[in-house]
Amino acid sequence: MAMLKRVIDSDLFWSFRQSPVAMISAFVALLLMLSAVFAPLIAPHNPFDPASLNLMNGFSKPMEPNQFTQDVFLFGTDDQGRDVFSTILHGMRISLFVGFAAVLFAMVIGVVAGLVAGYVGGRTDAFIMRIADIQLTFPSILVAMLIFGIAKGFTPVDMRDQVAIWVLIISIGLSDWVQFARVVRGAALVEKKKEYVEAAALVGRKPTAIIFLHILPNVLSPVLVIATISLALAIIAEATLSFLGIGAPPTEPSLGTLIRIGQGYLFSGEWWILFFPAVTLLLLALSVNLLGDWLRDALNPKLDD
Amino acid sequence: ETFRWAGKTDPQTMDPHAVNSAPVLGFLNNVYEGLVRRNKNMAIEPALATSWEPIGEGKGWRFNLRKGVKFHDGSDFDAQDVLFSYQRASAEESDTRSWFAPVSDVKVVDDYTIDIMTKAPNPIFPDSIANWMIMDSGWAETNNAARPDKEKGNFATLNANGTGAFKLTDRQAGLSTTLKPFEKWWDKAEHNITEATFTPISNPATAVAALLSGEVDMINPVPIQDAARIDGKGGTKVIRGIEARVIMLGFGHDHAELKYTSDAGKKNPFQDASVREAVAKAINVDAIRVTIMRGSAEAASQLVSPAMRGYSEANAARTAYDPEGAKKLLADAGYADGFSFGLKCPNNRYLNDEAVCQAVTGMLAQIGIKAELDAMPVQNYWPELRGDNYDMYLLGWSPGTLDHEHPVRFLVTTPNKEKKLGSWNFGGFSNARVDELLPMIQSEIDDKKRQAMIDEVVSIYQSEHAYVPLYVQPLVWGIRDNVTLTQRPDNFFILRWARVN
Amino acid sequence: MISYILKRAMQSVVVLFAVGLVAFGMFRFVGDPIDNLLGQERTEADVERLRELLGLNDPFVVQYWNFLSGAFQGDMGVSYRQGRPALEIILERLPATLELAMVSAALAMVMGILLGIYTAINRKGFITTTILTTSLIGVSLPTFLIGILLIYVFAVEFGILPSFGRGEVVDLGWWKTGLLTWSGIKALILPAITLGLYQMTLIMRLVRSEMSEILKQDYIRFARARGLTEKTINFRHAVKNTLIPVITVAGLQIGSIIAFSIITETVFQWPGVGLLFIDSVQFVDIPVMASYLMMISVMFVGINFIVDMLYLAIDPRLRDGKED
Amino acid sequence: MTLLDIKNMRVEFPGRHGVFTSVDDVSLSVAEGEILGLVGESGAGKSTVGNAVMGLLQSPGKMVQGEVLLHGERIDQLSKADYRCIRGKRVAMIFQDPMTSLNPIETIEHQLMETILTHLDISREDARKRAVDLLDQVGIPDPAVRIKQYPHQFSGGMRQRVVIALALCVEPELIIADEPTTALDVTIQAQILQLIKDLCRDRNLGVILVTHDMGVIAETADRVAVMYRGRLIEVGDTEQIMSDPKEPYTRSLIAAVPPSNRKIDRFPKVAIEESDGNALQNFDLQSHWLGQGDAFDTSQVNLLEVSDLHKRFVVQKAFFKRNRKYLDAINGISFNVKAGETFGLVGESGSGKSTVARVITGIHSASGGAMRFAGQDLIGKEGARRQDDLRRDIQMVFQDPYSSLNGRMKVSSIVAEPIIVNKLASSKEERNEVVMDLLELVGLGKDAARKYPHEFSGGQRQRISIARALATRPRFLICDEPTSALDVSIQAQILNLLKDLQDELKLTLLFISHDLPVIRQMCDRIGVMRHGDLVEVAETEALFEQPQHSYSQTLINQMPKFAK
Ligand SMILES: Nc1ncnc2c1ncn2[C@@H]1O[C@H](COP(=O)(O)OP(=O)(O)OP(=O)(O)O)[C@@H](O)[C@H]1O
Ligand SMILES: Nc1ncnc2c1ncn2[C@@H]1O[C@H](COP(=O)(O)OP(=O)(O)OP(=O)(O)O)[C@@H](O)[C@H]1O
Ligand SMILES: [Mg+2]
Ligand SMILES: [Mg+2]
Ligand code: NI
Repeated sequence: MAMLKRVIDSDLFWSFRQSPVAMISAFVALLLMLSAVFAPLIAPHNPFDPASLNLMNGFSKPMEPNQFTQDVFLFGTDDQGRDVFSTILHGMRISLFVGFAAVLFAMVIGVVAGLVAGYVGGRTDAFIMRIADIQLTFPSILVAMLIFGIAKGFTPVDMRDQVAIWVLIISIGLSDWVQFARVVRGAALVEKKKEYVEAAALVGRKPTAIIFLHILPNVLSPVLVIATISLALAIIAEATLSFLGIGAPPTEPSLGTLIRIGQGYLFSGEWWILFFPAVTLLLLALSVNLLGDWLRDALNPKLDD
Repeated sequence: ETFRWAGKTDPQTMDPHAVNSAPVLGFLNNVYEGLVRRNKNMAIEPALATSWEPIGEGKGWRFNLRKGVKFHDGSDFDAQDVLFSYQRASAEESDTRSWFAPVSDVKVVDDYTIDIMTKAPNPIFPDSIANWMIMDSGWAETNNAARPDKEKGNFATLNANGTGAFKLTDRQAGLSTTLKPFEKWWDKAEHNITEATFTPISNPATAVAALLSGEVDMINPVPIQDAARIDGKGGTKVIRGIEARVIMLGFGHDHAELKYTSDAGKKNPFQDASVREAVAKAINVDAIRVTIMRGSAEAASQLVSPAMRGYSEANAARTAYDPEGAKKLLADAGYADGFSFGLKCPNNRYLNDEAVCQAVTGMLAQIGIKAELDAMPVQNYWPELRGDNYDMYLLGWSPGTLDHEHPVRFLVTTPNKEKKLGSWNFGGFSNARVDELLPMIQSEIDDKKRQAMIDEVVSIYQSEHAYVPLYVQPLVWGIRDNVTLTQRPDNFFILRWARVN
Repeated sequence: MISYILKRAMQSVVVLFAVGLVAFGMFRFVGDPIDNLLGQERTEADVERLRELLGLNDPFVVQYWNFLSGAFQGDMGVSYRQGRPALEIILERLPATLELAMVSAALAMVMGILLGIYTAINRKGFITTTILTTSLIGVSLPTFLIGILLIYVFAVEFGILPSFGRGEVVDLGWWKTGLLTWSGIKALILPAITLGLYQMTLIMRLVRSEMSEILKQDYIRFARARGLTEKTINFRHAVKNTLIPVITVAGLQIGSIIAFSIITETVFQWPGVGLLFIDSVQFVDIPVMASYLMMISVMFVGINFIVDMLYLAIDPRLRDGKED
Repeated sequence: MTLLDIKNMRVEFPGRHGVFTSVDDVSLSVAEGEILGLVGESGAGKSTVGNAVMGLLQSPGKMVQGEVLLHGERIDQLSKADYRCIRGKRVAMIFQDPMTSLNPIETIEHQLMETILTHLDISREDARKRAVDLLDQVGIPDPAVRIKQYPHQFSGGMRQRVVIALALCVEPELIIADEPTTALDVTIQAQILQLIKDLCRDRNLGVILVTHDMGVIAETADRVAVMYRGRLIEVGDTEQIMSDPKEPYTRSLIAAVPPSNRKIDRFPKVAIEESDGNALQNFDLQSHWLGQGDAFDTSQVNLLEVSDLHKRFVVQKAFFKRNRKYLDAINGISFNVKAGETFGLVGESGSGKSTVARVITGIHSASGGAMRFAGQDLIGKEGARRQDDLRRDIQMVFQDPYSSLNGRMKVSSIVAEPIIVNKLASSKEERNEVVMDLLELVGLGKDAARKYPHEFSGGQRQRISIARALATRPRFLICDEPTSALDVSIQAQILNLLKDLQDELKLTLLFISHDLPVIRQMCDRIGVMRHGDLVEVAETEALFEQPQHSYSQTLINQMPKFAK
């Protein structure tokens, strides 16, 4: 209760209430997330249960009875006869989890590495940045294959599915952290020369505290830009990696995989297989980015316009 | 007329003996020629040999060579080139070596006659060498390419000197390959092409766009779902056919235990023929055909399509779709509550392979057995199969010899390293009678007797449900309206039959 | 300066070794090249022979060592797929990618910075909101989709731009350029846009966010008090102060455009190294992948070095180090 | 003819906690050739008036009422582009905070030249010449070399002079000089003021001179306006205001000016009739948190011993050592600070005072020499290498308060930080209490706690910085121009507090200032610096009465006289 009151009292919440864009975005993002969480309750079908699928329902048009079975689907069906609407809801669970977790993972590693490299400098900096160089060399596909290969050696067969999702998160995260690290390092190099950092050191702040309490807030805006923009990318990357056989099985398509499947029907007239998932992803990305924009401004006390 | 066409993969080499793969052989058929060639109906017809006949009661075959044939560089074709090409194509470095496994000796009789002796009577030998291409011995030797070199490459990897209707004028590996008609070709040209360029376009959607926008005259393949659109739009059309490739499900016959899912470690139900039959009954091939394949495919009852030699008319009936029957079979076999297992599937090897596997998963789920689908790109797929990491898998087979003996040899006979048998029989299906019949089929000259033996093999593998054949893969090419060409079931595009109007 | 460069060069050598080691550790998991090299009628013996020949049976450290010792003599191995020296193939493909990368990077930088400045100065308003939202579409949809849609509109429907390839190229001897022919330039447009869209949005948003902050600084207010033109203030004072994160990201992005423009190159069948790379992965062409990764790591080391140097050029405060 | 007319100006800063009226109903005018002194309480709205005239109020600030007329033409409603034509060319402003007014990544030369070239149609060569010339006029030594440097390589006073030079670039009609000489020593200050006076006389330009320094007002201004709490309370001739102020606030302000000719025990307090939150409350140090720290051990005679200290900056890097260019900011100085005393450091702007402070606190490393604090060696203990208690003992008030405050932290967190780090409060509640109390001690009031640094006036920021330094309960406090932006009344309050602390806790002070009257009141002994050398160290009275070194003599003589 006290927490809630603190939140409502905070400047952040106040500036949130001032911004209609932020409120709408938050509403959309929340709606999407909740519908993902409660997908089993909301979705009219369970697309992940192969036994419930009827292949003859395949390629049903939205809101039109299927030519063989006469079933009607809100957003139509895909090639397997899966209800697109239900699949979006179910698929979002994987996509959102992997997307957010991967970005978070990349962000945490990247920001910490970047701050340490930038603030400490010298050998530490060289060491971290050369690791970054090595990481940059490897595209996420290869990283994923490596991690997947190693993970496979360690996990019992019936655990593969649970492990797969972490493999996805780690591989996507690993190929993204460098971007954060280098940007943060660049900013930290500039910030650490400023007098307020010297002042903080003077009152006795330890380097870790200076890094996280003083420098971090001042380098956060580019981090937020990259993080919010990478979300959609991570969701798409998940689909790519799943295609390589690394992530979720094809019988449980994520939002990204659904888009990938839909791309195959771009010329053939079954537009709905691509359209609805793509719009969902777009809405998600838009709301998260606009929310990010707001947050960035709100965290900057000077930008109160 | 200039002609531009696009395919999914670039032929990786211009050396006709280095790699035994469809993209390479298909392409080089336009540049090189063999002793025999296939006509528009896949039948054998004379090429560099004008005629051939068996000699010495199954000891071998005599080929009478065509006179006055010139290679693209102007040198003459004679028996020495055939002998050289034999040595080259059967060398250890050659990927085409297996074609010559039945051959015991090759003798030059005179400049234009050559005898190929076989270890045992071999009725289909001329058929099996339709893709054996003849190279000029002098050219190969002067250019240090007397043997194919797959590892390091040599002159013949990037250059070609055949006797075919077209000569290679420009080769940019992976980007484009240009052919021009060979004026001194021995045969009468049917085409009206003055220059032809092949470009690999790996992304199917791009290829479709290129066709629609008129940047290429022909694409192969067309994604099945886009066929309707290409047909519908003025200026382009689709030609369809049935490919030689049969898509089937395979089982881990020799696995004692299930390998995947929570049931891992339990007894492998697929060792029971009635469970395999249940699988066959559970699959609604028609539904797959109508939706995923858009009506283009044809249901398959055996491991070859009806167009192939040795197709068993006697066993043309496919196990009917009967989920109730399947459930009953399962119950009788003691699996009334079903079980779960791992299904491996490639996702970029066959047309809509992953979608088919998903459909299969759904259909199997309806009879109560739960497949956990694991789909992956083909480069990871084969090692998985070789490593026995599956309970059930998807496989497509296209007989290189266009003969039923081919899949029997590779897929049905008991694997045997020494005899080089059953090398793609991953599940280790084994039947003594089949093993016994194969050599007999191979050496039987009388077509009737041979067919009878094949029929027996088919009835064995059908009743055992060694594999569950699903359908014959469709062949869908897209062309511009003003192009005429011939589509052959082996999916080879033969440029000399193409005309641009 | 020179000692700094030497130090970096030393570090790069270590990086290269590490890259090679990781790479060869990875190759075990990318699939088996044998299946692509041998046809379906191959025998077990063939497989075994070829494995032995290619050294695939060796532990990866040995494979790595063999590669290294070859590389030391300038031999990066021969492509399994094409039977030609891997390095030769890469160098042959590089111009196409470099041209595409440079054009799209230039596009992304110019547009990104300009739009970033515009939206930073005019923080609210219809145009800003429109730019900010529509640009997001470019990063929310898969590159593949954007590429295909562009092809569909401009190649299929309007028929004004080619749908694939690089157009006509002019051979300058050491460099094949598509920039000198009309068809080459036309072929470049769609891939460059597809590739640059993401970078443009990223750079735009970075510039905007950094610049909004800078514009609130006192020295900007003082610059106004001095009567400087808005142009000078925005383009000189403000932009230059936002540059550090922007060039960092730009460097990384240029690097990854060159290295991994896989999807764009595949969609447009652009004959560059990205396409080569994905082909190699599919073909498990280990020598090409290995040499390729080596080249990429050299490139990234180089780019990041340049970026670090640019930091010093931009911000004098970073110049005075510890030495005194 | 009136040059500038401000009519009924009202400036508001809307915020989450309501609208803050910073300037309320202010009307002012400046005639051509006239210098109008603007004085008043810190935070009264002086800078805001200047900013409003320039049309450069910090958002969300807005001039909600009133008019600004230049030569009878209204300018406050001009379009952006038209306003730009006025700024710099017709009206120039010297910002109060010189440290943050310069673009950190451009050379001084660049910034001067672009300003000149924007307004004057002359060649680049001439512009460069003019730029060097301007630097010379504001007393920057070696201008041709210095002009190539970046702002961070300049001392506080030098940057202030650069800002002045920038304002003088094109000889405007009106100059708004917001505390232009706060960081300058008396000689340079005199030189700058003379320069402004000359300009007024020769070019007939008008000046609004915002300052807290009554001596400066007395010597320079023609008329004086007094602001208090956003309102203009009194305007009149300098003579009249100085000798016969009408308003009680003005009276108390003038009464509070510390005498320069004798030493008194405490600074005179300001007694304002209206009592309110910001006014000083009497407090008992004994029972106060600040007083609860252990009194320091003063058995040692010398708390700080500095001998032959050197600090050299590399101003131009090169691979070969011989090509490098150095600047010796401290050139071998030695002095001791006795426990419990106040040691003053005065001297030319740019002579190395701040550098000495930074070397002692370990922000910069020394290039040579020895330093001992309470017997412990300080050399080699920079930054994180310094032990916690040692670091806590030595604290500093930065010369530039604004850049030493983290702009993303609220004032409450800034002041609380040292308490948290050094665990000086037992509970969160106690901590908050102490923070509030400290803020009140420096005259900021509780509301300040939830604001960010940019929402304050220059003097207010300086007080935040002081509050933070006090929050460590230091043993040795270095004050680098701690009161340069404070009006005399607040200055008195703060300096008295320091003195109290010294008396009760034996706090030792190193006091850097250019303000000689303040120095005289505060210090026991004084060191005079020039060009990196310590030219003289003497007892305070001895120095003021009989300066030995010639530079000391000049300094004492130049002290602005404000006779009461
Ligand atoms: N950006 C801002 N947001 C909110 N309040 C502000 C802002 N800028 C100034 N103020 C408030 O306006 C009042 C007047 O500030 P101003 O800077 O004009 O004071 P000043 O008279 O120049 O004081 P000083 O002598 O200390 O510089 C102060 O109380 C300050 O807190
Ligand atoms: N980081 C630096 N790099 C180069 N030179 C510097 C640096 N910091 C200070 N200096 C130079 O050192 C000299 C002394 O500067 P310092 O700041 O100590 O002067 P100061 O006595 O405090 O002057 P002021 O009263 O103007 O603040 C100046 O000439 C200044 O330009
Ligand atoms: Mg002020
Ligand atoms: Mg100073
Ligand atoms: Ni002063």
